Amino acid sequence: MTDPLTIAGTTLASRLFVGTAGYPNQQMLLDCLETSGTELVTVSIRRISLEGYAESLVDLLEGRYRLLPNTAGCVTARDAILTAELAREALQTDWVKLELIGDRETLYPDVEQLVHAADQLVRSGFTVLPYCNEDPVACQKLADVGCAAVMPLGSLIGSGGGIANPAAIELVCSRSPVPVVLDAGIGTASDAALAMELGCDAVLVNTAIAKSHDPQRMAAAMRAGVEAGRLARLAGRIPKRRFAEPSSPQLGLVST
Amino acid sequence: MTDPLTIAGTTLASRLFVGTAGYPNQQMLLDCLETSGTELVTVSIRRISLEGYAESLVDLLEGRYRLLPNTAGCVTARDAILTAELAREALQTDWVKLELIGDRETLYPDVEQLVHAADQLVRSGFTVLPYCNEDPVACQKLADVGCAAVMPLGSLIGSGGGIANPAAIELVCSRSPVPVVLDAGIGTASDAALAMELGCDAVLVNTAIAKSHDPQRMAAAMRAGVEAGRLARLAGRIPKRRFAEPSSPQLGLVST
Amino acid sequence: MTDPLTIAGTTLASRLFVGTAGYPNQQMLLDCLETSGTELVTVSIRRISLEGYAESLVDLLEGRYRLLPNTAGCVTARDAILTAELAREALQTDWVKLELIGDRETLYPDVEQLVHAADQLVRSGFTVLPYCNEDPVACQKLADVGCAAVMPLGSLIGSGGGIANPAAIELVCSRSPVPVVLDAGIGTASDAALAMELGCDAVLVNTAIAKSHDPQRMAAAMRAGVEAGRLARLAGRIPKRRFAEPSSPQLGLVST
Amino acid sequence: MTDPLTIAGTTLASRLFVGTAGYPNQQMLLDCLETSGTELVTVSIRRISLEGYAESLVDLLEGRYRLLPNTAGCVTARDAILTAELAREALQTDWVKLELIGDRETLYPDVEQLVHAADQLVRSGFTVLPYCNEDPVACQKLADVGCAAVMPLGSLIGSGGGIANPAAIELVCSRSPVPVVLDAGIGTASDAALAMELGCDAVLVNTAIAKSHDPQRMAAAMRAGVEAGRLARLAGRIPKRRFAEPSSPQLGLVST
Amino acid sequence: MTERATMIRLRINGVEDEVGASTLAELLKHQGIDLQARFLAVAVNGAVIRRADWLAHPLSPGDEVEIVRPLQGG
Amino acid sequence: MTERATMIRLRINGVEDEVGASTLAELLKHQGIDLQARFLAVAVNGAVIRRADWLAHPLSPGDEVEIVRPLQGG
Amino acid sequence: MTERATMIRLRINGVEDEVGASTLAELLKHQGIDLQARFLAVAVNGAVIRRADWLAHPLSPGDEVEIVRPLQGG
Amino acid sequence: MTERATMIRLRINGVEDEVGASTLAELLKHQGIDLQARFLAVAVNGAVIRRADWLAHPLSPGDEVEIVRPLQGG
Repeated sequence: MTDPLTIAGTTLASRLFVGTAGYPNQQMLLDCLETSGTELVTVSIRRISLEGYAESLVDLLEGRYRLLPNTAGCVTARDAILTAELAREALQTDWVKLELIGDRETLYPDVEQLVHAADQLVRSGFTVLPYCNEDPVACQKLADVGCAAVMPLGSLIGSGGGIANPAAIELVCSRSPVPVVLDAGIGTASDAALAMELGCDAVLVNTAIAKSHDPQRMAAAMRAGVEAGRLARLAGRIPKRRFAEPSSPQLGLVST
Repeated sequence: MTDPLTIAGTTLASRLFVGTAGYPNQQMLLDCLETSGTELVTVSIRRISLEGYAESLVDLLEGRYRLLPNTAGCVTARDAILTAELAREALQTDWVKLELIGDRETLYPDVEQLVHAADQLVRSGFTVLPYCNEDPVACQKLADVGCAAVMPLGSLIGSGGGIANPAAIELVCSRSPVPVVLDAGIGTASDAALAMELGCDAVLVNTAIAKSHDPQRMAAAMRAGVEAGRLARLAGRIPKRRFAEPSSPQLGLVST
Repeated sequence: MTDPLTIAGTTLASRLFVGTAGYPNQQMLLDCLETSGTELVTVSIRRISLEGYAESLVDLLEGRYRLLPNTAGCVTARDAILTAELAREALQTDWVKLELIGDRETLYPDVEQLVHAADQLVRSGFTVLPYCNEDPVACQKLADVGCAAVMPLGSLIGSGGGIANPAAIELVCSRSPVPVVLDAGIGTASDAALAMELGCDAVLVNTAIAKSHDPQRMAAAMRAGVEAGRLARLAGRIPKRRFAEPSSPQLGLVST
Repeated sequence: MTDPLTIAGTTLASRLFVGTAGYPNQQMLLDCLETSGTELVTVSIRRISLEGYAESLVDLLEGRYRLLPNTAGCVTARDAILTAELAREALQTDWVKLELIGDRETLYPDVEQLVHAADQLVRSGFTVLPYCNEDPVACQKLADVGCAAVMPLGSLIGSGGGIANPAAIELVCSRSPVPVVLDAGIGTASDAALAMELGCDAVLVNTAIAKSHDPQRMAAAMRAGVEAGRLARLAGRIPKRRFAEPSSPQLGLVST
Repeated sequence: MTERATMIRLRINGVEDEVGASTLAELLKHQGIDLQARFLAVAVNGAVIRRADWLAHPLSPGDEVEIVRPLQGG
Repeated sequence: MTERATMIRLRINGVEDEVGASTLAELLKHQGIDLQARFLAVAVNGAVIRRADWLAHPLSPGDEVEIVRPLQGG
Repeated sequence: MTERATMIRLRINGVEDEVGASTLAELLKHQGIDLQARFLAVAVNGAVIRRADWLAHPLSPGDEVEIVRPLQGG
Repeated sequence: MTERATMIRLRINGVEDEVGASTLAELLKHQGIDLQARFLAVAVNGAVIRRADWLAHPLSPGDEVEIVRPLQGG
């Protein structure tokens, strides 16, 4: 299939982005990434342990995947911006998944601060992909300040709740001038397929793979789910009808 | 992937069954079947036109696909049984998708008659796959009389309504002693994936492919959707939670 | 409001039927019935304890409520019919809520046997209200054999799952020649309202009231919910639209 | 029932707020308000027609209902604030339903501007009830700047789409320090009941009543629906279970 | 019961028992049931015996007797 | 068909017709059907007549004949 | 209005107009508005002018005047 | 480090410490960090100090130093 996604001039053959946290072990992570077919994986930026420096996960990922550092956990624009700048220095990438959490318990984004932080980062040369909510006005503002994509949540981070508000996601997709990446809440493959059918350009999955009973198989499931949903979107689904419509011919029945 | 489905001793590598009606043209049908990866396709049995005999669709399908004749449109056990017997003679197969319609407008099955007709056909040596509803007791009875599988509806035939009652389908799957094939109502790829995640062993799709704007691409979508859902089912999804759960590490955040 | 329901020639001012099982105590049951405004309550028929005979619940209900004995728990037509006949003798009513369970774990009805038992009971002069599923063909058959109403399940008995398949309930209601009483699964007041909006003529509630933290208040809630749904059904709801439609005038805005 | 709602020190016996736009005629509006039992009705503020001045709707409402002027249609904080100030002068009330639309087509709120405008209005002595989205962080900010309540949308204004994201509304309700009034999207009585069950303190309805086939009856339905949902919330619903739970006694069945 | 009552084996509400009762009425009294109690119903061998017939209805060895009353139900 | 063929009334695929055919094979030929054509099936009076029996199977007045083949189906 | 009223250009409810009015009260009268009418509100250049100040409030060329009242609303 | 290194109080990754380091490079070495290690990034007082400047960047008492690297993340 040749149906690449382009974000900020970069072409990605896979529309599945994968998070790297919470896998049973590092080998499983690597196997899952391989199986998923992803080309873009997220990492966090964290203070080094002062007890010493161990080999980084990134040594294993570098060169094989495009890295998308996040600002997970940041609650102020200032911390998020500094984290983004440190990420740029550490990873030599100007891409950042901008997270600005408004509430530590729900990890729901603070869209007001998000727009301001995104604005500043764009001005500083970053390619910003903000984790936001399914608010079409907020998504428009994020695009207006120059974000390369928007990443609305399906449901709360790590909840596996799927897409809680399909109508809103569809609305965001139908109006967004930049690619829409469904972030957060994907619990299983049909959620990923649905996201793509609603018009999302890509899907980011982490917990649903990492915490599955069989992560590698779930990675394969998500890969297939994203592909299924994307193909269905492109193919154009039949409308929903309230009534039945026979598929087999209605004439010529055997009748005794 | 080696995860074959066995029905009545026959092993099928693909868990997607495809109907052959309603495609824009015959070549499109053949392309869709090829793309779908299916091994089992449904046909109807109809009186020949008395004006003459044309080459049959079946000449094109034979040898490439296992054929599953249906009794679509039959409203009496007698007609359904005779249609099954004619199908056996015509196609030299004892497999039959048994349809017994209780209402011509909704094409809803008549499960009471269905159980009796299935019973008779099983006694006559047929391998019976009945189109039924998502009634766990009816499905159990169909298995009890010897059906090789049960084929509950997701929603009304041709409606594209998806899976109207996921809890009931899940219940049927959890208790059925024979394979469960989701029949009717699939509208898009995520529906197919969801069916498999709920525990269905296979999915039958016709209208959603045939009437899509791009049938061949939708065939590919359905193939991927079934695979996605099956893999997710096998992998074991994360539980749904009402609350958020951070994926990135919670310690070591940059904090100014 | 004068919008009575007529079943088998009997007029009921309240469209809420209430079950009498599982309340914290008998006084609470009586208070709940009073608050609910119901006129029809269900009872079971059970073997007397051989240790002796205590005053019956029915002594308290008699004269205040029409009693609807059920055949709950019966798994054979024979037992259900005998239970109905004993109920008629004990309560001097020919009304019966006919339950014929096909599976002890899910308490799902056995519609095949149900139709046969209903047929026999109707012939014996009973007014039969069968607990069935949301199968429009089965409901039609039950009406055809002379049932006075049909009582499809919303979801499994006692599950509080609400109306699992609204489209099917709506379909049953749109085609049923006899009143439709939503039975089983109601968990809260909005479920009852939705049932009525889908076209049900009445709702039967038991566990949702009896096991609520505050049963009497939930009885009031159910009463209001049934009334709300019935009024909304009669009023005719606005269609669902995918787009917004301003309510306030669009002209004459203050604009600086 | 004595279960009043208090907003900004004002006690309201009815938890149903009603909009005054779009009724077939003025008498119907008055009848609907009467039937609904509401105590708080919304009005817009519009430029007078320069052709002359007609008797105002408000002459009819004054003294019977508390008036809540809105800033419907405003797309800038400046216009919304001026409209609020004009409303205060015209109606001698400092209550305002603050609407700040971010998109004229969807009428979706612009929460970023909303927070700023609300902040200013609160500082100017207004009692601000902002129309917002189901974003718990935005709702918290609105409360933080001193809003007297928050009014998240159920779905798009006038769409009748009901509550598109119940989990988010429930989340907002569970965390909001001020009353939550469900605004926009209510299509029928069960929507209103559900809103209250999710924890909303009140519901605002306009189009669903005004554009119903029988507005007055729908007004009664909404009144009952709000009451039903509120009672159910207070009573405490039974949990949803995946399995059945018999209501009738399991012992002592007749068994032949 | 008088001493003349012959003991017969019955199945009463699913339980085998041997009682000295030759009619349904005698059986009910033997079970401690007030014959005037309302809302009772009785079946023997799958057929309801109306209250008016309790006195006369003879019992035979092996009879299956169901004695029921209404209880709470859903 | 020879001139000796007697005309009989049949119901063929639901339509009354009078044809000069005394066996099923003759009828099929009369309908223009290639007896070797694959995927055909025929029933007379509700019973399938296997292909091997077409030649021998006699037709009687009033027989109901179903001649079918597979078509597209869902 | 007297003949002494000078004509000034205003923007009234978004529409440019030239009127002979030197105070807000004069403008309102000129527009045919009853100054005692309830539920009216007026702003000039974005600031609400309270009813008590209508008589005294002078108008200047280019003033933007908003005259509003409540209407049906949701 | 030579014995001449003066001890200064810094806040390193949120923790107050007193170290004998006058440049960022010295501090990193003191923390046991390989200056060639890839994927490291450092900020002082909220401003990222590029790797090329670590050697020259002087530390002052009270400086807030952040030393980070990429980890797993979602």
